[in-house]
Amino acid sequence: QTLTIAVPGNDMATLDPHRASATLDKNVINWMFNGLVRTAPGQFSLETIEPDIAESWTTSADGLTWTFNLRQDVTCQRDYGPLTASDVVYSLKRAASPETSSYAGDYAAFERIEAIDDHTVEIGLAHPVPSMLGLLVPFNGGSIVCEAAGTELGEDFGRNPVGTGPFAFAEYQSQQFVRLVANDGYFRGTPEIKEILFRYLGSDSSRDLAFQSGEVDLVNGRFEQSWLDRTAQLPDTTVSVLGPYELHQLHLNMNQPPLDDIRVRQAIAHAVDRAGLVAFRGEMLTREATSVIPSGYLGYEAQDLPEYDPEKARALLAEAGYPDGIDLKTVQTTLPAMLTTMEVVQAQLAEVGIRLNFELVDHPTFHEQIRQDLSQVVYYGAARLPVADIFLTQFFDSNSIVQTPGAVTNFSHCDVADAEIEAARTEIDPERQKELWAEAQRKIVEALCAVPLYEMGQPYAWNNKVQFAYPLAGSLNLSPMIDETTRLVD
Amino acid sequence: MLLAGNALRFTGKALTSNPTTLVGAIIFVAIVVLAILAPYISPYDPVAQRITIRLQGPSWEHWLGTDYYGRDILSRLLHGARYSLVIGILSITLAVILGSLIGLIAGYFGGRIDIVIMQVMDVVLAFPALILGIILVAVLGASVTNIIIAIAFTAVPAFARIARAPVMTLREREFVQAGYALGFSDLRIMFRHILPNIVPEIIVMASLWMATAVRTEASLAFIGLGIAPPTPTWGGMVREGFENILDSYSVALFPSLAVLVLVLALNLIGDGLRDAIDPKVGTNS
Amino acid sequence: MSEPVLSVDNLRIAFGKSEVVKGVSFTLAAGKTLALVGESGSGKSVTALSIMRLLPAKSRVSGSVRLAGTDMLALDGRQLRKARGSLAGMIFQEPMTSLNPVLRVGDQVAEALRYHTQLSPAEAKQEVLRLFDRVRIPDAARRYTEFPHTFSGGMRQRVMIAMALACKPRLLIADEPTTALDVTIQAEILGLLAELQRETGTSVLFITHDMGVVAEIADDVLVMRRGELLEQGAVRQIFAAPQHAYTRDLLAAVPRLGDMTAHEGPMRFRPRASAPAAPAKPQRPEQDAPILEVKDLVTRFRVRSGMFGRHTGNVHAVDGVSFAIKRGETLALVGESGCGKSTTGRSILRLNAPTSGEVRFEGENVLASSGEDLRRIRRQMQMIFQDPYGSLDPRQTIGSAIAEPIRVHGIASGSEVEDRVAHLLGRVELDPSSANRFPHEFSGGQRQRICIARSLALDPRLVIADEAVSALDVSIKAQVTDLMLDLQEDLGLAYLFISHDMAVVERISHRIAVMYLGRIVEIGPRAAVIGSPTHPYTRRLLAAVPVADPSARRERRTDRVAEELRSPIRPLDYSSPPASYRQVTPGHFVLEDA
Amino acid sequence: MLGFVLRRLGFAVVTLLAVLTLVFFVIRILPGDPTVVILGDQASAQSIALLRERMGLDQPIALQYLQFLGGALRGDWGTSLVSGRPVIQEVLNVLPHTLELTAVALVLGVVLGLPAGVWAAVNRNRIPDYVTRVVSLLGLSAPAFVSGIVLLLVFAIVLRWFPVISGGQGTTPLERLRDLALPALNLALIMAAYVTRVTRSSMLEVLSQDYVRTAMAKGASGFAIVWRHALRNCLIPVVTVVGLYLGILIGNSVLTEIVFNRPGLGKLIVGALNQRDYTMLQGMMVIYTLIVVLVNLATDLVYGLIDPRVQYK
Ligand SMILES: Nc1ncnc2c1ncn2[C@@H]1O[C@H](COP(=O)(O)OP(=O)(O)OP(=O)(O)O)[C@@H](O)[C@H]1O
Ligand SMILES: Nc1ncnc2c1ncn2[C@@H]1O[C@H](COP(=O)(O)OP(=O)(O)OP(=O)(O)O)[C@@H](O)[C@H]1O
Ligand SMILES: [Mg+2]
Ligand SMILES: [Mg+2]
Repeated sequence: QTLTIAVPGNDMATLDPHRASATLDKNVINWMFNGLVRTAPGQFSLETIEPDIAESWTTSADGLTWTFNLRQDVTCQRDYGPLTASDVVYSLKRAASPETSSYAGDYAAFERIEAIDDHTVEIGLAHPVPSMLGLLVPFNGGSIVCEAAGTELGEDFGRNPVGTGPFAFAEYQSQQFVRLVANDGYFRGTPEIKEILFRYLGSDSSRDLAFQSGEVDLVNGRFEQSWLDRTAQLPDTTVSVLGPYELHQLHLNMNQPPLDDIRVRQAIAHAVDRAGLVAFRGEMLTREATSVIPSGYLGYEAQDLPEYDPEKARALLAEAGYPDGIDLKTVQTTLPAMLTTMEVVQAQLAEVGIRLNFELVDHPTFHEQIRQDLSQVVYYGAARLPVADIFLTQFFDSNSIVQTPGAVTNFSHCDVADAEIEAARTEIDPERQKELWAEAQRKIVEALCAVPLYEMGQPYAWNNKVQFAYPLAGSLNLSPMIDETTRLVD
Repeated sequence: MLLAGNALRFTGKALTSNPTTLVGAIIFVAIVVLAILAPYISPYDPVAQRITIRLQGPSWEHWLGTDYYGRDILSRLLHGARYSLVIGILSITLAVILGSLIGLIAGYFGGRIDIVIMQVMDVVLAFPALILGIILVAVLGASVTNIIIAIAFTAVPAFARIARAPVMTLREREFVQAGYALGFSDLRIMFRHILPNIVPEIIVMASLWMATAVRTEASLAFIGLGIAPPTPTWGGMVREGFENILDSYSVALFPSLAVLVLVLALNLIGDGLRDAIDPKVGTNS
Repeated sequence: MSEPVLSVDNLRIAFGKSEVVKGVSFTLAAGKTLALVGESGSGKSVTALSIMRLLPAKSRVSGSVRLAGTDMLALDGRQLRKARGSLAGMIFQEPMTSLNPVLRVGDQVAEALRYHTQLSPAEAKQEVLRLFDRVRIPDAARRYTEFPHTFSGGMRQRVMIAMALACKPRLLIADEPTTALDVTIQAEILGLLAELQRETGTSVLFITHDMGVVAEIADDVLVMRRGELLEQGAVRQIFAAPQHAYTRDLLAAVPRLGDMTAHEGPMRFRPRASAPAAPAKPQRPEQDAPILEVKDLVTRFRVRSGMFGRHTGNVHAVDGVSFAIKRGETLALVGESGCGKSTTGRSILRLNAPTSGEVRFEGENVLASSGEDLRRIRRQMQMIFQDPYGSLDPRQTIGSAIAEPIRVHGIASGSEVEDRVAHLLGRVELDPSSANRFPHEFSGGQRQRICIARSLALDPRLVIADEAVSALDVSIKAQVTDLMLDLQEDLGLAYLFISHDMAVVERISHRIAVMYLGRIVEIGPRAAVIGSPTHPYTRRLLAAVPVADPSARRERRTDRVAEELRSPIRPLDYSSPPASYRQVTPGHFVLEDA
Repeated sequence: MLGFVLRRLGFAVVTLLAVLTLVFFVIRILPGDPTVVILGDQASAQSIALLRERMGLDQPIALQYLQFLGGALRGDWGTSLVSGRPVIQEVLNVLPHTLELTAVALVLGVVLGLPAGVWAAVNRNRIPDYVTRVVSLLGLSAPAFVSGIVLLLVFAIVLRWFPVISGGQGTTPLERLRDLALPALNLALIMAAYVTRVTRSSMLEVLSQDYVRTAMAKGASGFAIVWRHALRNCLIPVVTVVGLYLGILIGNSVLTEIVFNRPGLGKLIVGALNQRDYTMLQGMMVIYTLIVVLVNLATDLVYGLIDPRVQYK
């Protein structure tokens, strides 16, 4: 039984879970690795965290020492032997080292990672971390790799990943596919599906046609309602939108005139018709944004966002001294899914006299130029580990302002909620922490560092031959969970 | 001046001697007129979005249907013609002039000059249009002029090769030698005697390359060296249409057809011109 | 008499509005030879082409053409194809452009055999080699695989002849088939035709300007002028008692070798109508410094063979040629076809790159000059190419072709240019109104005249005339030679006159150089060379000159010339023996046999 | 001729060096940074700086250039910045697919285009002429992706003759051909359009030459006249276009590769470009240039084969 999956994109970059940043790579990693803990199958919310490699764990009262007891029946794929505490230690240290990991920053607080015995691992933290367990799910740095393979393969690990999950890496054909085979020794049982063919089909239309012709069982679709509608019409087909939802917003550069005037930012906020955008992208795929972080994240609280009110927008502009409207420059990627939204936004803003002038560039240039402060309005969609802290820190903490040493993705030069974000980070009391995060969101919305637009999920469709044993809400790695329970029926 | 006079004469001859040329010319003029009149005759604002009526097929309200944003395809085609015509024609003209010149020089002088020139052309040819485009955006920035330059740039080596090939045999012909014997300068032989003999091939290729130019414009738009949205261009429309081709054929079909009609018209004219400057046309049965 | 092979009735041919053949009727019996003579541009070639249905599409033909009982004008494609080549073969007037430049010469001939006979490829090749031998192409096996552009004009013509003869057609149309051949080879070819006629009963329609040839081979003669048939009759009758005034003129104008024995220096055909432009006769040439000096000129072409074009030998086309021409002097260059005459001419102008030697024009070293200098020299040293059609830009009207050098060199400007063009056209007997036509719209002789007019446009000091008058009918030939002589008289023009027509050579030249296999074998004053030829080749050449008198018809030679054909292709390591000359009488030198 | 080839190849070395240098500096001027691609958008400025250092991108550009040149001359083209695989290997992986596709497209294009062009020329200004004109332009006006999708819809979805995914995995020749059919046809359509038009034009020119008349006089059939006598004379412009397109094709077949899900150089270079994978781009451009230079050299040699008058000076 081979399950063929098709995704948009042309090639794999790396399958090293600690390195991979491309969604398509994470999609595959999803089926090969375990973490100490995991979100429940089919779920992505951290509230559903359950044991994975770790059977159980304990926390010290100050929240600084964590002890994990490992399962004894976990083995590495491809004859790398049983998985022990030292593998876990190796793995977490690997994730925490900037030399080997893209996510080292997330593990900065990990002071001490030790194997107590063959099946016990202890982690000592420098300070409490908002969602410690969230860092240990098989997502980004949390994936556990096998030490023997890691040291043996070195740089080659990304092309030869070895984990403990239900499927093991078998073959890679550049620009064509990655082939995984069932890990017969998977500790939860031998998978029903014997092989996964993960195909890169860059053309949306041909991907759809391949699905339609039955050459593909499961397909990652386009971010379009029309795609969902059309695909749903095919016989024996299920379409679904999986989480986590990405939040798309406009980051307004508060450093530059005329955006340094709050009234101008308010005008923009009132000119944007979120409902219109959702109608454009599709009701099934998107929902209106309700805050400056994605809904459902730990610490999220719905906010009162400015209403769509073009009259008011015009009035505010006039009040700010721009009765004839304003011209704004935005560097815009040509990635279709992003460009189309911005074209609608452009049309909406034009209604009230805000002329959004596109500077179209290719995607890498876009990434560089928005980080160089060259765009007054930055349109950005993102999902992160579902904890308010990470999202708030990367987008709204003044430490992350672009063009500074600690720069991440604070394009708006927002600094209004620094105190709350900082305080929440080390707050041990969960309630207090949530309040701080809520306060931060309120302040950011009020200052209009960013204008939230909508949240968007991952469109998928599969042939009904594919049967999942549990309902699918989504997965952190943005691909449906395929494990030992997933089946193909005829 | 002499050349211009000739051109006029040949155009006249081309138009009168062959009905298909006339058809081509009429279509072309019609496209130009429609493009000029676009603001007055378009049924809708080409950039006005109507999200509720996206991707609709042809109907009474929208003759050619609506696009991804519910914009009227007909209106966009009419407006887009302006850019596509200007970009296509100017860039090809530029490329043809430069390219033929280079090819003429290389083919005529041969030897080392030829090798050096053509290797330089090979280098340019080796850069895929996309890469060249990105480099040009980086160096020049994005503007209509620069698109024209970029497209011309990618076509120059092509025309250089197209021009050079026949020159290599022509330069061995006796009438060229007769030119030497008459004490003509290289320049004169090249331009007065060899050039007219390669013009037919160049005309034919140039009228074909228009299609490529329009398509290149689309792929340059893809990397940002294009007319920024929402301004319509045919190339851009085709590209947008392609992304939605399974949802609505009309978004890709009509701009493609428009390109086809334009290129067809130019080809009919090109063929007519070709025949008009061929003194022997139809000599043998 | 049996049913005629060819009968043409009331043939009319028009291009656009102008009718160029106006109701011509004649018949040709089996095994006979019909000579078609007449003014250049009178419609001879067009008539011939119409028989084979080979006229351009834009022509209109009416009347009837019956060939061996079939109505040629009514044939459909397939029948026509069968008829062409087997019923009728044709030798085109312009051999230079009539061969396919990208196909091997031998294959082009073999092809005709394949269409109409059952021969296997190998047999066809054997047959072609045999034909090549018979048309006197030396080194046939090697030449078989070469491309037309490496052939001299006469050699191409012989290839065309071989091609037309290949299938032994019932009717052979020969449109000036020997213009590019020296008289010795011409004699052999004529012999070959006669032999063929005897063997297969082929009829021949022979278009020519050479009344000597007519006298030698024709049974009947047709005379054409301006698209009309003026006169037809048996050859003796036409020569003895021409009816039409034009025919009488034509015959009167025929130069005969030996006419000039009593005369020193060149002589015009007709007395000059106007007084010479320059009142004083230019000085006698002998007293002047040479305008052109050629010393030890060597030009070789590489012979390549095999897949990778390995250089396996050289054509010693010009092999150590030396001569000088003085101002106002005419040196005639005669010799066997393919012996290197054209190459000599082209090398002097540096249109070929000579291998070694020295060329001085008015003391200036031509081979060492370049750029502006070279252009200036070339302007004063004009060339009339052997292939008039090829040397005209197909996309340039002839008016503009003649005007161009005038403009370029600033000889005249504005409307003066047009006047000059009209004047020049008039002098070569072309209608000035034809100035805006393209080269392909002219007859062979007309094109030749256009080239003459063009070369004279520049007031050159030296003209290299490569078979410049070969395609002209006698009366126009007379006019053009007179023109050349006038110019020489007026302007002191010097000529290097390359020709096969010994009678014209005798008329026009001061001195004659005889070339053979890349070398000058004999050079001397005209009277000396013609009067007392010393080298065996010169003797053969002069003996072979046809005489324009049917009653004096010689026994046609059908046997092979005793001497083996010699080819100028030599192995790489061949070095030519030095040439040494013996002086016979003052100024008359002969190559000593090595 | 051998001398000519050697001389050209000698110059090609210079050309390659020039391309190498050009590419090296030009791509570093381009905005966009491979490290952002590698680390993803969550990476902080510090980790980006760290990675740049590790990859040696922080060193003076002249030094980087010398190192690269040294490596290149020793045959070490480096490893892809993004995937870490050796550039040479990445290229060699997909090169056969590209060559195979291009070759088949070439053959198809010529096989379709040449007869069509001849047909049009012979029937100048009659129905066949108009038909070929319009049809050939159809192939040209529809961009590769549109025609590709149309081909897929017709042949893979409606007729089900071919698979949608023609990854080129087939092992038997027949399977490979089946995989190749649609993408090659898609590329061939454009090529055929050019070939048709050029053939027509140059055929018209040739058909009015004297030697065609000679062939007729020999009794050659229409077929022999066109294919034996005229064709070779009109081939030079055709070969030019084919050679030209071959060069362009190798670089511009990316859309076809994407639509038909084939691996190939086009995808590789666009991928490398989108990721600003410097080393990869450098290696690819050298390969491209090499291919273009070789194709053009071959074209020039073919000129000589076609027309004996062409001289290699
Ligand atoms: N394609 C053409 N278009 C227009 N006129 C033509 C064309 N071909 C020939 N003519 C004209 O037809 C007339 C007869 O030409 P033809 O070639 O038969 O002359 P000819 O008797 O063979 O002369 P020559 O002895 O010079 O070869 C000439 O006046 C010529 O200008
Ligand atoms: N481009 C060339 N390549 C090779 N051989 C050539 C070339 N041109 C001429 N030849 C050879 O050089 C020799 C002399 O040719 P040339 O044209 O000078 O003869 P010619 O005396 O003018 O003859 P004709 O009277 O037949 O015109 C011939 O054997 C010919 O085949
Ligand atoms: Mg004639
Ligand atoms: Mg000659």
